[in-house]
Amino acid sequence: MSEKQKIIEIEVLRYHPEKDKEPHKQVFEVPFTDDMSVLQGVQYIKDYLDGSLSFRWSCRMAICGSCGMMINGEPSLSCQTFLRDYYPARVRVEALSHFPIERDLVINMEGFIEKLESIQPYIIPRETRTLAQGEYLQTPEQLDAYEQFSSCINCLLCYAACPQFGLNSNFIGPAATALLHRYNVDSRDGGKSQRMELINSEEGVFNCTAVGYCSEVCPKHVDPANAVNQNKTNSAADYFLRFLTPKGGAK
Amino acid sequence: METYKADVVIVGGGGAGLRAAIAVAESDPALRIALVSKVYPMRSHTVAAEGGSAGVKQATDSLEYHFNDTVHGGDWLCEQDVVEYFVAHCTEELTQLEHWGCPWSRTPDGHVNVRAFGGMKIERTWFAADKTGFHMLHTLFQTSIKYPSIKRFDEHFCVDLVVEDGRVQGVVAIEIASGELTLVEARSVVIATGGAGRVFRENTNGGVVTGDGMALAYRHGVPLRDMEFVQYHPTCMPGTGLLFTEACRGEGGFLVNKDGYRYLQDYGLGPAEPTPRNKAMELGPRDRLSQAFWYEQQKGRTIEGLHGSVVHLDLRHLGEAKLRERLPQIYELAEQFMGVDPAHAPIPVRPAVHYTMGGILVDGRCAAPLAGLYAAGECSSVGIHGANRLGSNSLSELLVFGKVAGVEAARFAKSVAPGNSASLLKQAQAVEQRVLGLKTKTGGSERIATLRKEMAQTMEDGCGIYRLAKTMQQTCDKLDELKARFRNVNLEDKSSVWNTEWLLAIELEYQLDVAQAMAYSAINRRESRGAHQRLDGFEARDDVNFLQHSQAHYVAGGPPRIDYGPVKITKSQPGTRAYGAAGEKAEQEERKASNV
Amino acid sequence: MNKRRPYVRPMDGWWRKNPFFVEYMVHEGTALFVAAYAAILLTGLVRLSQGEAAWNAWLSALKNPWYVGFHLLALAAIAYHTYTWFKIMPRTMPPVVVGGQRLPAWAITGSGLAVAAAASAALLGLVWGLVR
Amino acid sequence: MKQRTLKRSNAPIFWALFGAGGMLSALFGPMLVFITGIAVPLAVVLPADTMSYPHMLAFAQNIIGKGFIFAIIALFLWHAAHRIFHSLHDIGIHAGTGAKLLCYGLAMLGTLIAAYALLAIGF
Ligand SMILES: Cc1cc2nc3c(=O)[nH]c(=O)nc-3n(C[C@H](O)[C@H](O)[C@H](O)COP(=O)(O)OP(=O)(O)OC[C@H]3O[C@@H](n4cnc5c(N)ncnc54)[C@H](O)[C@@H]3O)c2cc1C
Ligand code: SF4
Ligand code: F3S
Ligand code: FES
Repeated sequence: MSEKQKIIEIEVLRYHPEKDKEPHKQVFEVPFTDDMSVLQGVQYIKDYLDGSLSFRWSCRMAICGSCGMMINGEPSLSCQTFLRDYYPARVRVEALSHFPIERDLVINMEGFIEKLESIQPYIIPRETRTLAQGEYLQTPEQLDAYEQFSSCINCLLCYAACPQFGLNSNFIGPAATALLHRYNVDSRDGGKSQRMELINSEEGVFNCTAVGYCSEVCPKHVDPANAVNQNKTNSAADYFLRFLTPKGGAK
Repeated sequence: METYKADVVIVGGGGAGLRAAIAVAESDPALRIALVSKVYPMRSHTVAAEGGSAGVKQATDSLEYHFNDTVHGGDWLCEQDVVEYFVAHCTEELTQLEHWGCPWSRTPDGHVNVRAFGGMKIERTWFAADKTGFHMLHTLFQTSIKYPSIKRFDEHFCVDLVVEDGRVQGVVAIEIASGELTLVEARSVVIATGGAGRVFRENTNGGVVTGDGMALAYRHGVPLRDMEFVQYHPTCMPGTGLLFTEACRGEGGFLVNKDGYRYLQDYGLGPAEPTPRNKAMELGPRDRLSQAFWYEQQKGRTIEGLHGSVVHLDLRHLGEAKLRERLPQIYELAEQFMGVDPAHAPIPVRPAVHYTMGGILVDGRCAAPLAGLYAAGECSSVGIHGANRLGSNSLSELLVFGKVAGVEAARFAKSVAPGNSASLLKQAQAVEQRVLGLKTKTGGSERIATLRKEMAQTMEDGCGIYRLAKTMQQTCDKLDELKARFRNVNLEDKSSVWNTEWLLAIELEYQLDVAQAMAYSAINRRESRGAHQRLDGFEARDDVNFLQHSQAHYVAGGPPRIDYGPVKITKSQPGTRAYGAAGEKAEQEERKASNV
Repeated sequence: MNKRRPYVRPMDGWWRKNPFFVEYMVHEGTALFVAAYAAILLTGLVRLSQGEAAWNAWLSALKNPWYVGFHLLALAAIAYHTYTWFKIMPRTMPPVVVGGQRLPAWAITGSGLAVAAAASAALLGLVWGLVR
Repeated sequence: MKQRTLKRSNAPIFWALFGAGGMLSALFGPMLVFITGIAVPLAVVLPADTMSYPHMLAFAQNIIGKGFIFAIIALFLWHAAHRIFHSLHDIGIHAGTGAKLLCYGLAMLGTLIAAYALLAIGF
C-alpha cells in the first residue's frame, strides 16, 4: 500500500440477536480509493476486519435491490453510493429504518413480501388471447402509462423513508402500491376492481400523509408517492360513487 | 430437523427456476412445488441481464437463420436437435411472457420491437429498454404468486441433494435467517442455480453466482459438460467488471483503440461502415471481440487506466435522446459509477468473464443422468451454446428449457412413488452434521477471503481469453493446493442467525470444485474453438479429435476425470466461422452450393 | 431451537432526525395557523350576526398589535402552505400529457402557483371593486 | 399468503374535506389574511370602510357571499383538523379515537356554528 493510501472511518450499527440486547455502534478504518462504493467498504470489513458482519448484496449495479442501507441517515443503495462523497468525514451505516433488524445490516422483509403477494401482482386479462394469436397490441404511449411503476426493484428504500409506514407497519406502503397501480393501468389488465378493495381498506392509501420522501429516495424514479396519491383519488371516487352504480363500486 | 413434503422441488428462483415452477403448476395443480432459493427470487442474477432475449419475430427472419447463427456462433459444438427445438419455441415463450405482463419495448403500432445483437443475422432480440432481465424476472416472479401450489423457501441455502435407490428424492437447505436445516422431500428435483462466473476475478456476475447447483450435481456423479468454455464479454467496466450491454453496439456504438481507430476491421470483422451491419464489426460475436482486444493490448494500442488496459466504447454519435430512451440504465451506470457522460465522452471498457457455456449434463428434455434430476438455465448444459453463446440466447433458454424441465419433472414425479421418509431424514441428518461441522470446527488458520481471491486470480491467469498449457497447469496445481488449504479454513462466526461467513465458506467449496472442472477440461482440450483459444501450438480447431463435448467427472479427494461425448450434428456440417464481409461471402457460397 | 430475535427500533423523535422530515412537520404545522385564522373569522361571523355594535367591537379588536402580529405570521405560514401545496401537487396528480410529452413537475408547480397568484389578485380586485 | 379481512376505511370523507380546504386555503388563504388581518385593520391598500357593517352584512346576506364565507370557514377548519390529527399521530400522541373526536369534533362544531350564524343573519 502506498503512503498516499487514504483511510476512511465507517461506523456500522451492529446487532447480534444471540449476544446483544440492542444494537450498538462499531467503527472500522477502511483503506479506500475514489471509485469505491459504500458496499465495497462494507465488503472490505467483512473480508479483512470482521468476518461476522452480515449484510445482503448481489448485483453491485443497482438493479437487484438487496443492498439498501441507511447511509448517514438516508436510505440508499450501498452499491451506488460512493465513499468519496463522505471522505474525510466518517460515514455512518445502519440497517434500513422502520424494519425489524435480523442481524447487523440485515432487515426482516417478510412483511413486504406478504404485501406484494396481496396486491395480485399479475395480469388479470381484460380479454383472453391465445399464444397463437400473438402478443397483445400496446402502443408506446400505453406502455409509458405504467412503465415507470414497473421499474420498482423492491429495494424498500421507500419504506425506510416513509414515517407513516414506520408508525404503522400494516400500511401497504409506497412500493407495493406502485406495483398494484402498475397492473391497474396496464392496458392488458382488467383486474382493477379486485385490487381496489385493498386500496380502500384501513391498510390502504389513506395512511399516507403525502410526506413524499419515498419518491425522493427511490433510486429507480418510480415515484411511488404518485401511485399512492393518485389512488387516494381513485379510492375516494370509489367510495362516493359506489352508491350510484348498481354493482357497488367503480369498475 | 423440519421436513417438508413436496412433489417437485426446484432449487433456484432465477428466470429458469421460476419458469420451471410455473410449468409444474400449470401442468398439474395438484403437485406440491417447493421453490428453494438462497436469495429472494427477484434478487437472482437474471435481474442484471440488460440487452434482450432472442426469438424470430420479423417476416424476413426464419427459424433456420436463428438455428444457423446459433450453431455457427457455438463453433459447431452444439446439439443440433436441441437447438432446433430451442429456436422453434423461443417466440412462443416470449409471447407467453408478454401475456404475463412483461413490458417489452414496442413499435409505434403496438407490436413488440426487436433490436440487433452480436452474431445474429437479423434483428430478433426482444427487449425491455436495457432492463430486459429485470423485467423478465419480475414478471415471472410476480406471475408465480398466482399459483397457490408453489410454496417458496426464500433465503434458503441448498447444501445437498438426497439420493436414494438410485434416484434423487429431495434436498437439504439452511434457512438463512435461523441457521436451521430443513429437508425438502420430493419425487423430482430441478436445479436452476445459474452460472459460476464468480470463480473469476473480474466478472459481470452478482455475488450469488457461485456455481452451487453445478457442484451439487457433480458431487453426486453427474458430469459437468464443456466447462472449459467461459465467455468473456468485451465491454465491461474496468475494476468492477460491471456490464455495458451488447445492445450498446446493437444500437450502433463503436469500439475504438487509443488512436480512435475501429480496430475490429483488422481482425476479419470489417468493413468498417458508419452503421455496423449485422454480424460484422461491433456486431460480431463476443469471443472474437474479446480476442481482438487481447491483440490490441499486445500491440500496445490500448489505453492504460487505473484498472488495467481499456479501449473506448463510443456512443456519442447516437445522441443523448436516443441513449436515454434505449439505454437508460447504461447511461446512469456510466455517469454514476465512472463519472462519464456517454453522450459527450467515450466509455472506457475491457473484457470480463460473463457466462459459463458449460454445466450440468442434461439431454434435450433437461434430464440429467441421475433419475429424477433435471437442470435448466445457466447451470445446465442442454447443448445450445456450444463453444460460445450468442448474446440474447440465454434469456430465451431460461424460458424454453425452464418450461421443459418443469414439465418433465412433473411427469417424472407422477411416475414414481414417494420415498421412505425415515431413511431420507437419516441422510439429511448426516448432511446437517457435516455442514454444521464446517462452522463449529476450531483451529483453522485460512481466511475465506484469501482463498477466494487466490482462486479468482489463478482462474484469470490460467483460463483467460487466451490459454497456454503452462499457465493452465499452474492453475490446476493452484486449485489442488487451495482445496487442500480449504480443509484448514477458519470461521470467526459460529452463530446461527444470518451467519453469512458460513454460507461463503460453503460457496467457496462449491466454487473450487467448479473451477477445477473448468481448468482440467481446458487443459485437456488441445485445440482452439469458440471461447477456448490456445496459443501453444493448438491455435486451430481440430474437428478430428475434438468435435466432442468434454465431460468432467467428480473424483473425491482428487482432480476430476475428463472424458468426451459425441456432438449431435443434424443439418449443419462444421464449416468456417466467418464474420463481416468474409462471412457474407461464405454464406453466399454455401447457399450456391446447396442450390446446385 | 430458533435463535431469531428481530429488533424493532423505536420511532421516537423521528421527525427531528432528517431535514426532510423537519420541513414536513413545518408545512404540516401551517395547519395551526389555518385553524386559528378560521376561528377568528368564525368569531367575526358570529359577531356579525349579533348586530353592528358587536361587529365593530370585533373589527377594532383586530387593530390590536397582537392581532396584527399574529396575522403577519399567519400570512407567512399560509403563504408557505400555498407553496408546499403546489410543490407536492405533481406527486399527487395523474400525469398530464401535453402534445405527447409528460408535463414536468416544475411546470405543474409553476402553474399552480400562477393560479394562486391570479386568484389572490382577483380576490383583491373584487373587494376593491365592490367597496369603491 | 395470510388471509385477512379487509375493512373499508372511512378516510375518503375526511380526506376529501381536507383536500378541498387545502386547495381553498392555498388559493385564497394568504390574500384573505392580508385583507382581513392587515390591510383593513391598518387601513392600508384598501379603503378603511371595506369591512364596515353595512358592507359585510350585505355580503353575508347575498347567497354567493354566504356560500363563500361558509366554505372558507368550514373547509379551513376541516383541512386544519385533519392535518393536526395526523401530526399528533406523527409525534407519537396516539390518543386514538379521543384525538380524532376532538379534532374532527371541533371542525364539526365550527361548521355548525358558521351555518347557524349565516342563517341567523338572514337573506
Ligand atoms: C450482467 C449480465 C447481463 C446479461 N445479459 C444478457 C442478455 O442481455 N441476454 C441474454 O440472453 N443473457 C444475458 N445474460 C445471461 C443471463 O442473464 C443468465 O445466463 C441467466 O439470467 C441465468 O439465469 P438462471 O435462472 O439460470 O440463474 P440465476 O438468475 O442466476 O438464478 C440462480 C438462482 O439460483 C439460486 N441459487 C443458487 N445457488 C443456490 C443454493 N445453493 N441454494 C439455493 N438457491 C440457490 C439463486 O438464489 C437464484 O435464485 C447476462 C448475464 C449477466 C451477468
Ligand atoms: S419504489 Fe423505488 S424505493 Fe421503493 S422499493 Fe421500488 S425501487 Fe425501491
Ligand atoms: S413517504 Fe409515505 S406518507 Fe406517503 S408520500 Fe410516501 S408513502
Ligand atoms: S447490490 Fe444489487 S442493488 Fe446494490
